[in-house]
Amino acid sequence: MNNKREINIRYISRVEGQDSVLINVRDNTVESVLLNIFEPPRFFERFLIGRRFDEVHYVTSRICGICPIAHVVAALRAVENAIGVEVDEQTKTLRKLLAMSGIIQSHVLHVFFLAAPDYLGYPDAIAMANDYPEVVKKAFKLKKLANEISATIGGRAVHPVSASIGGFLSFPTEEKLMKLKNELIEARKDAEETVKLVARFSFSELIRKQEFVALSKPNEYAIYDGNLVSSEGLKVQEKDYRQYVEEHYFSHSNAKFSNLRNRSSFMVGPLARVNLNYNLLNDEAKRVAEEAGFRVPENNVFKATLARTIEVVHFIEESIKIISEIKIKEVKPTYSWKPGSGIALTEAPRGLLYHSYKIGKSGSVEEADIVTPTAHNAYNIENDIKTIVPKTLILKNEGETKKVCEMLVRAYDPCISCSVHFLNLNVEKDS
Amino acid sequence: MSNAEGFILEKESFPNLISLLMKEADEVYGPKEVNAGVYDFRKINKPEEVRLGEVTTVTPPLKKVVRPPFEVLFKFKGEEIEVDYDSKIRAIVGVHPCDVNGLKLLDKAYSNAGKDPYYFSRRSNLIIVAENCTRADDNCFCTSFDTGPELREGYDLLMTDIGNRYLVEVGSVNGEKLVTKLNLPHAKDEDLKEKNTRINLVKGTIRKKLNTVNLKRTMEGSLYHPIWKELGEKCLSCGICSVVCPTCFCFEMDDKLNLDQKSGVRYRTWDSCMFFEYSEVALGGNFRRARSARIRQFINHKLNYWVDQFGTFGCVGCGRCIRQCPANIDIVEVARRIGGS
Amino acid sequence: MEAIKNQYIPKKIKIIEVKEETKDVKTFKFQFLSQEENRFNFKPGNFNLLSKLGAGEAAFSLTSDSEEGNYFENTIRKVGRVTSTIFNMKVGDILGFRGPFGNGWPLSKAVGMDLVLIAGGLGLAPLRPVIYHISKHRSFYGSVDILYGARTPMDMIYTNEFKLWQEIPDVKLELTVDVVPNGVSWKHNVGVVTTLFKNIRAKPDSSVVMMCGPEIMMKFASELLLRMEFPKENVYVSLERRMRCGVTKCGHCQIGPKFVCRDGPVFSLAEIWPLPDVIE
Amino acid sequence: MDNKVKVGIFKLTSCAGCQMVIVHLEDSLLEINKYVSFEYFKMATSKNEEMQPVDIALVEGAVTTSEEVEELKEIRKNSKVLVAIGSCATTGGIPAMKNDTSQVELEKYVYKNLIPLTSVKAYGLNEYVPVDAYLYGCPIEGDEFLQLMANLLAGISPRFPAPSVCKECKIRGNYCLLVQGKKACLGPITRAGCNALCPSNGYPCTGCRGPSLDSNPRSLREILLDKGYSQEEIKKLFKLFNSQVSEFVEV
Ligand SMILES: Cc1cc2nc3c(=O)[nH]c(=O)nc-3n(C[C@H](O)[C@H](O)[C@H](O)COP(=O)(O)OP(=O)(O)OC[C@H]3O[C@@H](n4cnc5c(N)ncnc54)[C@H](O)[C@@H]3O)c2cc1C
Ligand code: SF4
Ligand code: SF4
Ligand code: SF4
Repeated sequence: MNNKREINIRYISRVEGQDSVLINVRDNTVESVLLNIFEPPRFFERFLIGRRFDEVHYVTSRICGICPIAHVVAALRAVENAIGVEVDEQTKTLRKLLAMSGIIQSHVLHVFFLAAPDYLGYPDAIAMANDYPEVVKKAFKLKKLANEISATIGGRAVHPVSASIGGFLSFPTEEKLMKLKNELIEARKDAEETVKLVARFSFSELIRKQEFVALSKPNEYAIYDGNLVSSEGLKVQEKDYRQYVEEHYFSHSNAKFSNLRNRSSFMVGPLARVNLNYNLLNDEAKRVAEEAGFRVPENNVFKATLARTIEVVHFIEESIKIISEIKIKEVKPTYSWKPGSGIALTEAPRGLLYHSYKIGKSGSVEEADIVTPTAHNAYNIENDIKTIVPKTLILKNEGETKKVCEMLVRAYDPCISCSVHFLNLNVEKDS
Repeated sequence: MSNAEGFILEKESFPNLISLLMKEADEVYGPKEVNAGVYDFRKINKPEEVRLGEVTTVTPPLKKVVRPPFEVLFKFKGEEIEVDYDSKIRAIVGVHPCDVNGLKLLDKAYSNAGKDPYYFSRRSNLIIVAENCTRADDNCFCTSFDTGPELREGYDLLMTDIGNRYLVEVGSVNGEKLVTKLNLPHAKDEDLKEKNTRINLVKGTIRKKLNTVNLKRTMEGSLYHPIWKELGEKCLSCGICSVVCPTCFCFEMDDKLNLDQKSGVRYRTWDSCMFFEYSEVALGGNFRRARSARIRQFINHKLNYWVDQFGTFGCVGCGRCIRQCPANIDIVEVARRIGGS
Repeated sequence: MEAIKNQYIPKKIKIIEVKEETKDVKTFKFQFLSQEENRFNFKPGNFNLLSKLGAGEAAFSLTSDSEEGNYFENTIRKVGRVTSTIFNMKVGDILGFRGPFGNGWPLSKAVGMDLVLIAGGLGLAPLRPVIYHISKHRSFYGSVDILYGARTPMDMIYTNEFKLWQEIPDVKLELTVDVVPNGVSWKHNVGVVTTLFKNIRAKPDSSVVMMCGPEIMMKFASELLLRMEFPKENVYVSLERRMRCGVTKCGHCQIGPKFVCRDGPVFSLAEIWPLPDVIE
Repeated sequence: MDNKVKVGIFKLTSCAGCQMVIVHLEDSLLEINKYVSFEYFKMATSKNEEMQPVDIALVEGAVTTSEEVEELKEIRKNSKVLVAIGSCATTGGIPAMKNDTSQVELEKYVYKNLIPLTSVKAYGLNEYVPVDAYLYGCPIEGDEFLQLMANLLAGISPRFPAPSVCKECKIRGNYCLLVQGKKACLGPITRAGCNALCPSNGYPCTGCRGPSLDSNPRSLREILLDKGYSQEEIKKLFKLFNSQVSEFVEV
């Protein structure tokens, strides 16, 4: 027999190494969990150095083809903060609409392509299509709509181009927006049904005392900007981020791990957002949440998937609102700039995203620092695994342990490309 | 057919003309402002969108409508072929004289050795409402080929801006019908005079001149002129010049296959002698491998070979290739240098 | 719209025979699906376009006997997309046909004159109908010299017909190759095709030369022929250019003011020499 | 089921954007699935445990580590047709930007404490294995992907002509960013196929599809110098996606 591992194409995600989880077990207790997770900015921070400030968003988009919009928006805001450019309300609104479409798209993909096959027992959504054609069709339709919004506002769904420093370089036509609005209205029902479908999944349970972190604003469900708040009462202004969030490195991983200063790991992402900003969800989202039996604070990590579906309902409703109200003025960005440093925090589909730049006198980047949602979550995932492995070990079944761990990691959706079968679980039993 | 007498359309009534055309035709095209100060022909949805009186647009409108950049020749399914001719009626408003003359040249190219059925099914359903130029820019040189700023034929209606009104001249039965439907009053002698004054005024502003006397002979003798090497170094091979030229007619043909692997389309798309692949043959051979050979072909085709092929120069002096060339290559300047004057 | 003949629509043909010539050259015999079209005639030197719907279309010389009404042949070298696709097809498969196109060789002008046929590699394909024609109308022409060169003996096409050709009265076939690989026996000349020119029997002032092959070969051969005092007007070459439409619209095949698909592919040197653009 | 063509989609160092373009082909995915079985497709399926031979391997990403070199060779060995998809796989793309900086310096900047990495210079696939076909762009075009699949399934070699981006830009009737806007647009020297997406949205072409055939970067550099761009800025622009492309780098 072939040794499976030898011919396995190890899944190399956006890290120059291998993703794996190494768990050392001695006498049925977990000694250590080493999560070797990817490092999102493949030296991006270095090769941004020397590039002009108006290229930064275009380049950082390429950090992630799954949530490029989040990187574009964060980079634009951080650079604008650095060079002292203020954008108008229309730009902010369009960027929010763009960001929402990115989140909807990513959530739908997660729910239908990862979670649903998992919970319904299929290798993938395409295989699932044979038995659940309607579900898959609905998913495709929602995702396509989200992509169309991204492409209409941003010029392209993957790696958008028209959002720029100071504003937008091109604008959607009224016709196109109306068409999207109608499709969004039609999509309401599908989104609501998605919540119901997911609410019926039999979620595993992992309840562990942990700190949720998300952006927050007084009058809106924050994704574009805001203060950093946590379930443990943290309240931090954007510019003070680095004073509160630290990064550390483990020798077993190429990734950076984040923790709150003097505290432990924390969780970002849809579950954190819904938990912290529940009151700011629109009525439709609240209603479906209630109907699905979702109560805040929801501490079961696995329910992040349900939180995603609630957000989809929320953002569809918000998008309809924006499109109904907006009257687009085609103004091309004009601005003057000065050197300086700036930071931006935004909510990517998977949670808090941090970009920070220093722009020099010639207009080129002198320093760059990026922390992705997955980097924010990595340490917390490790801590979660530490908690859940002893419970599942009772099952005395390595396969089962592995599966639960994978589903746990997928609940974080560290990045869709990496979250399917990226676990090479090594249980080293020392007897 | 042409009628010397004219009609008057008040500027404020211009939208009526567009509305009428929208009724008469399936599609109406006209110049729109696509960017501050930049005009291009687009489909018109509302009369107000049309912007007359501006200088030449980015792309040649008639070529684009009659020979679309991407055109399906036929669909196939297995071995069966299905042809669909586009016979929509299209009205196109505000076309400049050089472009109408460009279309006349395209007509020649597409009736060479048999008429092209796709081209002529669109062509014969075209309503052309042209506009005489009352403005020109530094790169217009239509006077050199007598293709502007005043149009003499090839239109259904011809408008000239004479102040707060347009002088409308009729060039075809279709045009006459339009004028009747709009119930336009006849023009007076002074309106016609005003037109001539204005056109002469524009003529005076066109300073770019290509000397066409002996031009073909000069070009024939230029094949080994050092200028081509120099241009080959400057030219980007981007092909902008030929895309924006109203008379460039070359195309590439290929198939697009559907996922079922049986059905698909055969299409044609604009091509250009400026592109390397255009002149590639089997096993990597290429008969215009050097950029210098390609730009020599482009310019000689316009100013030399066209005369043999179709009895007239292949240029109408619209100046687009000059305006749009990122490398500042100027066909007039090239001809001037070759002619040694 | 008045009915305009649509010259872009291929007619259906089917493969009735496939013959392997060399490693990458095959000769395909075709018949039209619709019987009445099988009466079709062409002139030696004409070419046609073959379509495989989905893969595209390409130009090929008609290589069979032009007076044979029941079938026609193309000899195809596998070089790219269309040709590789056709290469994999077999008897019974359907293709699309457009043509015949082009002017053809000046056979009527050559009546009463000596003939020199010069071919390099696949360039023999468009000359094969000329040889068929000569064999049927032998008395019309004087002496016939056929000079054929290829890279190696294995690259020669129509080899099993050579004997028949040599049996035609007063036809001389001279062969040459650039290289003879080890282990291959070769009784004929070695060297480029111009090394055979000393054997030409035809008198320059009363003969017609018909030549097809790689352009670079034709360039050297033409220069030599002109030096041997063959008049420009009587030296004919068949040129290959990229071709899309076949009906003078797509522009690809232009050489100066000439369209190869209509004014060619056969040109006298007087018309086009020196070529403004040579295939390199 | 079994006469379906086996396809694997593999990922080396990349952002997964090209795979996302495939995932986003909602309208066609189910149809593709009629003819194809995806044996490897990390983004979409979890049935890929070990390397089985496939008919078509689509490989995204640049080769940036010695492990990836081995992996790529393994993929090549196990596939009949190997297609490079996206800038990273065709030319090294964005990941190859790192090649200009020494490895140690890169690592120092991003990882404050050095850990052992097996990172090598980043290249496109054809640096290490023969590649049968290419899909260009960052990201690839969905339509070209469908054309590629249809052709490969039919056993026809795919053809993607390479005129300049300007051809498509002009067809769309855009005003030229380079001529009128004085912006550094790489359209004139970049391979078409994107329908001039960036310039049509007001953003200058960055050359993500690699050079058009016989492009003339040298002349474009002169033009840009003339418009006031510095040699350094031009170098950076040319190198954004094409730091391993000799046509661009020589300039
Ligand atoms: C008048 C004429 C007669 C010909 N006679 C024969 C013949 O008898 N036998 C034969 O095998 N070949 C002949 N050819 C050449 C043949 O047309 C090309 O080899 C063929 O078109 C290549 O097509 P492809 O799709 O297989 O190659 P492609 O996949 O297109 O690529 C191969 C190369 O050929 C170039 N090419 C593409 N189309 C053409 C074209 N139409 N003409 C020339 N080059 C092209 C491509 O740019 C590329 O460089 C003839 C060509 C002409 C113009
Ligand atoms: S537009 Fe200018 S640079 Fe471009 S191909 Fe034409 S002549 Fe050359
Ligand atoms: S060659 Fe240039 S000036 Fe002449 S018609 Fe064409 S684009 Fe206009
Ligand atoms: S904007 Fe760029 S792609 Fe478009 S024509 Fe100008 S240089 Fe070419």
